[in-house]
Parts: sequence; structure tokens; C-alpha cells
Amino acid sequence: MKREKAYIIPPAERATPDLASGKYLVMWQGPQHPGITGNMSLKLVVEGDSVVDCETHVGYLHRGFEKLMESRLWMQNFPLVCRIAVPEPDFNEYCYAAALEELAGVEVPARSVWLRTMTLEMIRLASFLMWIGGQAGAFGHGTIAQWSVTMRDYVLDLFEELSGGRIYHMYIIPGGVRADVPKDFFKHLLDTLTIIEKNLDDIELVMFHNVVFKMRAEGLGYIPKEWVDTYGITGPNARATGIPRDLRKDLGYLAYPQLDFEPITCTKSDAFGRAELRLAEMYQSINLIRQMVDKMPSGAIREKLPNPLYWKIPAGETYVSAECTRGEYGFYVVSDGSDKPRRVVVRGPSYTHAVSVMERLVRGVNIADVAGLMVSLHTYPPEVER
Amino acid sequence: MNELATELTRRYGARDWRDQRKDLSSVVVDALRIRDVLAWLKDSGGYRHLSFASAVDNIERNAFTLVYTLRNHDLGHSLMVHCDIDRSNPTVDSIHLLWGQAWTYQREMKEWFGIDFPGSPRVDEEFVLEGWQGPPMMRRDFDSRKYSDETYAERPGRVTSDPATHMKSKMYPEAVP
Amino acid sequence: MFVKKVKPAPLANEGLIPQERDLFCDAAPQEYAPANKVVEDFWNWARAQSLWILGFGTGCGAIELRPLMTSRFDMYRYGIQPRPTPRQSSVFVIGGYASVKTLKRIVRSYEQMMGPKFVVALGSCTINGGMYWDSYNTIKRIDQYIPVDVYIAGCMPRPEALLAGFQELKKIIRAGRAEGQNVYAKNFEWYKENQKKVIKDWNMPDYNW
Amino acid sequence: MEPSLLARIGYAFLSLFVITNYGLLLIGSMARISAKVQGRVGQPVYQPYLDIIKSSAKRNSIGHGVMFYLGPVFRLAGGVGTYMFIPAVFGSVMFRNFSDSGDLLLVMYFIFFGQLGMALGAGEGGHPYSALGVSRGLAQMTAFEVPFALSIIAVVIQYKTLDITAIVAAQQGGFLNWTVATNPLAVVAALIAFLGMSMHNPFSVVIAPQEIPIGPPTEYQSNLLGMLQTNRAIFNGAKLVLYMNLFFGGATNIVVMVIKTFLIYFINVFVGQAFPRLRTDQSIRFFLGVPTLIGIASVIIAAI
Repeated sequence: MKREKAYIIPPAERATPDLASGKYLVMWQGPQHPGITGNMSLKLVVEGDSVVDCETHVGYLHRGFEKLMESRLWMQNFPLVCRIAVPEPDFNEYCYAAALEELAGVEVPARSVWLRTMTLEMIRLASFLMWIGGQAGAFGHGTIAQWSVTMRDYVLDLFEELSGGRIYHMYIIPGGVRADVPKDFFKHLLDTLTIIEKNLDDIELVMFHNVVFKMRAEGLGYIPKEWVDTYGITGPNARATGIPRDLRKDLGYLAYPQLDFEPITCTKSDAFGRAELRLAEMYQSINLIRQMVDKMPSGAIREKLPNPLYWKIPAGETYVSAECTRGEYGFYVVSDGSDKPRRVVVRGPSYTHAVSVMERLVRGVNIADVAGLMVSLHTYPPEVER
Repeated sequence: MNELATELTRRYGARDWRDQRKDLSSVVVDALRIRDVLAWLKDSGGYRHLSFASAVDNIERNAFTLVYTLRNHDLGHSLMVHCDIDRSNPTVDSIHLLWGQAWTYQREMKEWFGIDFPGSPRVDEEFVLEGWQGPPMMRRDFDSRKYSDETYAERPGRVTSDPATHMKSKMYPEAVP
Repeated sequence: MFVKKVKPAPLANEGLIPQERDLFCDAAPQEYAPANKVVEDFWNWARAQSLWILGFGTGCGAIELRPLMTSRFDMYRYGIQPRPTPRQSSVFVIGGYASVKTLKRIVRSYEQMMGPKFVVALGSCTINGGMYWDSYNTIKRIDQYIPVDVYIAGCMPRPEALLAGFQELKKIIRAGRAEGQNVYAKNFEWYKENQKKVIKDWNMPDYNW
Repeated sequence: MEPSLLARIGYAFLSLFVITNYGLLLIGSMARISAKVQGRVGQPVYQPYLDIIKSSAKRNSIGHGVMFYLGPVFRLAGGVGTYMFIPAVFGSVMFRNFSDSGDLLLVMYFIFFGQLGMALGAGEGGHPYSALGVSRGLAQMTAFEVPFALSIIAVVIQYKTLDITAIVAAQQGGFLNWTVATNPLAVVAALIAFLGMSMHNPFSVVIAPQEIPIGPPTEYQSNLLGMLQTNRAIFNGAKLVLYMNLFFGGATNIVVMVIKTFLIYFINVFVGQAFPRLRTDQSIRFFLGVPTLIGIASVIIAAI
């Protein structure tokens, strides 16, 4: 504990600058600011052009999901959960559905498991595509954003074809998936993947071989290996420090054990390294989806459930987590045997990255880099506030 | 896992070890020893990753059940450590020195449940709410719908019906008188 | 130019500490009479052709603004472009539900915009609460707090729906019916009352320009 | 024969009108071209006109004191003054403006006069973002001054005059007489400085929406913003015409002027679409590095 205390500086123990000295400027970045991800705000104390201290302020998107779920039926909650993290609704759906199935002892058919895995990988790809646009845009490279967000739109078209929904899919339901894939879906999927792969090559050429992007991103927001455990960093931010920690491999949920992939790690854990790692993960997702299309089994897609209006789930508690684009996404569900959940806790990876790690990393950074640093941590405020 | 259970029981009097899955177990300890248990699990037990910390309001037992979920990435095993605290006087030791993000969870619990963590940084500040004057809203006895109806103006014309009776009337009209 | 020449009573700014009160304006907003028909029509045509959106993603609706401003649904074609500061933007897109904490910023940003200013509200949650109808932290209808010109229903509204909504807004502007600024100025007390009923800790000036 | 002063003033207004519209159309068309790079259709070419009309048609506006109002006025004066002392079309009575009564030094002074006035006004705005943008802008300006001034010195040494009309006259008679052929290093240095001067990527951190929204003009609205937009058009046109005169042999008629300035301005968009933006310190380090050395080399070449 003594050894690791050095890496934990609680806000109270920080050297807080003397604001009365007139040497510093208190500046709010956000919520009304294009350089902020989502809707949160940073209270920056700047000296000259560099940040001295930072306080994150979240809660602008607080809807009280966890309270609302306690007053709705198990199945009524289902349209609610996917609204928690807007860019990646499917992880909420999967975690919630898996927790319910585990508590209720429902076995889902094999094909639905594979379809779930495919959906999760597709949304990972879509979210990463949106992220890389944000990362380039935070450094002022609008062209990349224009390309990649359009590529994301093609993935969303696939989702629309699959589930009828563009942003909120509600495809992974307890007991399986809502519907089987439509005709020619896999063909469209593979074609889209080819287009996206080609576009990713262009992006790599324009963005990652760009001297200006290197100058901006290299050395920005370096995360040492020791922070990973002390700050609970997960996902690409953790893998960028060189730790091969991927829940898809560790937990082996869904169909991932049957798929052939290795956790991608990177040695330089600054903004540039994280960006490279996420680009590699995009290629990995494309590869995984292709594998799944080949190995996709046939059969039923849904398990018969009792009448959802009277569905009582036996008392118990469980914690189901999955590897989303930002790290460990988890649902902690408690049932007291009634037809409504007793407590649902959503564990979003941004909870750590956007608050503690951000406050720790942003000190000493140039103001112009705050937006880039924030995006390079890949934070989504909605899952902090729920 | 069993040797860990016995070790925890021997050292800290942990009880009710339960294996939920092969990679998820839960255990209950006393609230007074929660920080020692977590510190030991972190430094000696290999459970170095704090997934989340939250609370469940067991109003029937007049207790808050705190849950700290730790993960041992070497063993690939997660452990949920529970402890019950008195609902009328909720106070727990702060663990903000064990994990760098713990103070955020504690701030959240302080605001949402009214659980106090003495010494935790910025624990008394507002976390997600602003100008909130009602009771801690995640407690079971706080009625969100009532508060919302009283506070926020509603657009006329919205009907809310009980799903069971509504679906009955839609699907089996003859069954409903 | 003004409708009523008489200067209204100065606002109290009770939310502020005394030494801050004189730093902010204490005058209530005033109504502005449109210019004569021909000039106003020409101006409305220009206003409708150049809509500058305030870059403030207040809710999940912001996720669909990004496809809207990128090359698939290219909103620049219609003269719509994002603008980072409220001083220069003329359209406020309320992206879905507004929690109380955000509503405070929405009101402030809206009042800082220069008139004529238009509000487009996305999503069912701004119309009647949507699926957060019983949440303790989100308001149910945004038009109680700021005047709204166009509602776009849906959760989420697709980019096509957004484009259609913007076309509708253009129609309204050309017809000269988008007078949200004047509506806000006329019913200023009513709006303030509603806002202060929801925003419990009112620690900002009653009207920030 | 020499036209009367009144006629010359009328001509000057005419030429100002022409350059304003040309600058606006230039901005609109360049926005469209960069949209093509991004795979979009892009805004209409006449969008800048609409924006200016819209900004001027705002009903209320906020002031922050006298200096705040004077900022855009200074900026506009800088733009107009820059243009007024440059011959837009060589040898034309109509478009020679007042080039014979002012020389290169006056033009350079006007180029920076506008930015300084803008800095004062934006500082008066009281918004922290404005102050940050101003500090960044002035720092970057002082940086790209160096290669620009060096290349100007090289040109002056080469042609042994400060009169722009004389410089253009010396370049007549074919491509080989242009400065770009006789002293290419000076042109390179000046063009790199031009990227910084016209605040395109990678030197656009001053008005960057993500890094700091949006720098000096944060507080400017309605008709003041319209003034700034108009000045942007005039100033762009003036700088382009200056570059054309100094380095690319000037123009003997308006068509040549349009073609040359369009191509010069296209360099900005070409670079700006391919690069992110640099931080202020990085751009300063860049300007004081290679471009300055190129400028010094050009001066030496011109001197010997």
C-alpha cells in the first residue's frame, strides 16, 4: 500500500494553487464547448497556457436510470438500458440480458450467442470509427472525422437492416436475440467491411503518418503501468501500457472462446499509442466479424420466456461484465424475487477514465491539448452519470 | 477459491461465501473491518482491480448493503465483498487511499444514499445533482414518480396504464369486464 | 426599434452575491418590432438560409448531429453549420432530455444568443418526458422554460428527420412566425417563474443578456 | 492622361467593391473545394453573402466598451488600407488604387495594424477565450513575421525599390522575370508565412473551435461579426494581390489576377485539408526554424 500510495493523489492532498494570487485563471471547458466529449465540464486552473489543476464536473446527463429501473418490470427496463451509453447500446443490452438469464437460469441457443457476439463486434467497430473521427477532430483534422463518421453510418445501416433501429437497436433481448438476420445480410456486412477496411487504410496513411498529428499526440497523457490497477483503468487505455488484459479473452463470454484473436498491446501509452492501438482493434473487429460470418451456426435464435408481465426472477445477485470499446462494462443486478429489480448498478469504464484519471493526467497539459487528451481517453459522460 | 475463503474467515471472520459463477464469488464481512479486508485482498490476495463500489438499500432489514467488486486478473476471478451498515447512521471507512478512483464512488454513494465516508476527498460536494433538496434519491422510500409529478410540469394528454390490464384489454377484450 | 419605449423595472438578481450584482445586466429583455414588410422578408430569407447551430450537445440527440454535419447527410448544403459560441449562433438544438443541471446551462446559453434565435427540440423526451416521464431529474416539456419553434419527435430522430425539421424551421422563419425572442421577452416573468421553480439553487443573474 | 482625384476615389471604391465580392466568392468556392476533399457537397458558393446579411440583420447586439467596437473597425481599416496601396491590376487606371502614393512598408504596416486593433478589441470583450486567442494570435503573428519580412527584404534588395508598381514592372516580360523564377527561396519562405497569415491548418489554433472556441471573435456578434466577415474577404484578397504582385509577376488584366490569386489561395486549402493544427509553441518553433533559414538564404542570394 505504501508502494502504491505514490500513484494515488486524492484531490484533497493535491497542491491546490493559490487562486487569490492573481497568477492563475479559472476557466471552464464545457458543457457548452465543442472540444468536450458529450456533455460534461472541466474546471481548469490555468497558468499561462498550461493547466495547473482540474476539477471534473459530471451530471449534466443524469437521468436516474438505476432508480427508474427499480420501479419498472424486468422486461419494461429493457428499452431503458440501451439508452445509458448512447454510442454503444448493445453492451448494455447484452450485460442486462445476460444477468437476467443467469439469475433466471435461462439457456440461450447457440445461434443467438453468435449473433450477439457479432452485434457486439459491429458496435465496437462503429464506436471506434466515431472515436477516431473525434480524435482527429480534437486536433483539428476535420477531414478524418468526415470520412470515419460516414463509415460508421454504413455500420449503422447494417444495424438498421438487422434490428430496425439506427442508434438504439434493442436487438439482444433476454432469451436470445429479437430476430434472425434478414436475407443477404451477411453479404452486405462483408461488403461494408471491405469498404471500411479500405477507408481505414486511407485514415492510417493520412492521420498516423502525419507529422503534425505525431507532434501533437506523442507524449500527451502518458499513463504509467502502475496506474492500471490503482486507478482501475481498463480496456485500450490499459492495454496501451503493455498489459494484455482483455475481458473477451479473460472471461471468455459469448462465442469469443471459439474465435481466434489475441489481445492487442502497445508499448507507448500516450495518446498516439492509444490511437494506434484502437486502429489495430478496428482491424481486429473486422477480422473477428469475418470469422463469425464463416462459423455462424444455424438453429433457433430465442428461448421461450414466461409472460414478461408476470415474470418473477428468483432472488439473487450477479455481476456481468463485457469488454466494450472503452474497457470493462458491467451490470450488477440484484433481485429480491419480485417482478421488479431490487437494484441495478451500471459500471461504465468512463467512470474511472473521465473523472479520476482525467483529473490526474490533465495537469501540466497545454490548454490546446485538453480536448485531445479527453478524447484519447475515450470517455462517454452518460455512463458516468447514468 | 476455498483456501481464500478459509483465509478470509480466519483473518477477518468473513461469512456466507457463495460461488455465483466459476469466476464470481461473494462474501460478507463486518462493516468495521471492510477496509482491512479490502486492503488485504488488494495487497496480498491479488485482487488489485476495483471494478465498482456501490450500495443496495435493504430497507426491510433497515440496512445498507455495500458491495465492493474486486477482480483478480491473474486468476481471472471476481469477488464481491458485502458489508451491512446501519441505515439510520450510515458511516463506513473510506478506501480512497487504496484505489485512485474510489473517492468518486464514495462521493456518489454519499449523494445517492447518504452514506458518509469520513475523510474521503470532496465527499460532501454534489456529484451529479445540483441544488438537490430532497432526500437521497436512491433510497427505496424516495418516490421518483411522485417527486416528478409534483415538480415538473406535464404536457396534458399523456395517459399511463398498467401494462398487464392494458395488454389484457388489447389482446383479450372479452376477458376484461 | 423597440416595441415598448418604457424601460422595465430592473431585475433583482437575488441569486448573486451583492458585490457581483452590478457586474451583470439588470434589464429584462425587450421586444423588438420587425422592420417593414419588404426588408423583414429579405432578412428572414437570409436568416433561413444561414442557420448557425450552437455547439452544445445537451443530450443523446447530439449523437445524431455528427452524422448530420458529416459527409453522408451534409447539412452544410442547406446553409446549416455548427458554431461554438452562443453569441454568433442562431439555432439552439436541444438534444433530447434536459436534466435540471443542464437546463440551467440551456437557459443561460439561450439568453446569451443574439436574436432572432430559434430553438429546435429533438426527441420525445423534450415533448412530454418520453421514457423519462417519471424521472426525478429530467424536465418533461422544454417549452415551459424556453420558447420552442420546432419539435422533432422520435428516439432518436434520424438525421433525415432532423433535416426535415430544419426545412420546417426554414419555412417558419420565412413566414416570419419564428419570433421566439419576442415571445420570451413578452412572457419573461412566466418563464422565469417556471425556471426558478425547477432550478432550486438559482445562483446566476436573472437575465444574462 | 491622369484622372482627377474624384475619379480616382470613385475608381478606388469600384475596385474595393470588386475585391470584396471576389474575396467572398473565393471563400465560398474554397469551402466547396475542401468539402469535396471530405466527400461532401458543401455549402453554396454564395453562402458568405448570406452569412453577412444574416449577421447584419440581427436585432440586438452586446457591447463591451468603446475598444470593443473599435476592434472590427481597425480590422476593416487594416484590410482596406492594405488593399488601397496595392495595384490590383498592373497598368490599369481603374485598379491601380493609390499604389503610387504608398509603398511596401506602408502595406506591411497595414497588414499588422488590423490584427493589433483586433487584439485590443477582443481583449476588451472580457471573455477568457478571447484573451487566450489574442495571446496565441499575437505570438504566432510575431513568429510568421520573420520569414515574411525576410522574403520582403530579399525582394526589395533584388529590385532596389519599395514601390510595388515598380516591382511588378520589373517582373514583366515572361515567366523567367518573375520573382518565383529569379529568387525562389524568397517565394517559398513567403508562402509558408502566408499559411500562418491566413490562419489555415496547421496554423489555425488561434481560431480553433476545438482547442479554444473560437479565439478572438468569441464575443463578437451581429453587425460586428458581419464587419469581421467582410474584412476577411477584403483582407484575403489584398494579401493575395500583394503576393501576386511581389512574387508572381502581377497581373495585366483582371482575368489573370483572378487566376493567379485563386491558385495562390488554393495552396492554403491544399495544405489545410491535409494537416491537423499545431499548438502555438510548436508553430512558433516551426516558423523560427526552417522558414527563417530559407528567408535568410533568400536575402543572401538577393544581396550577392
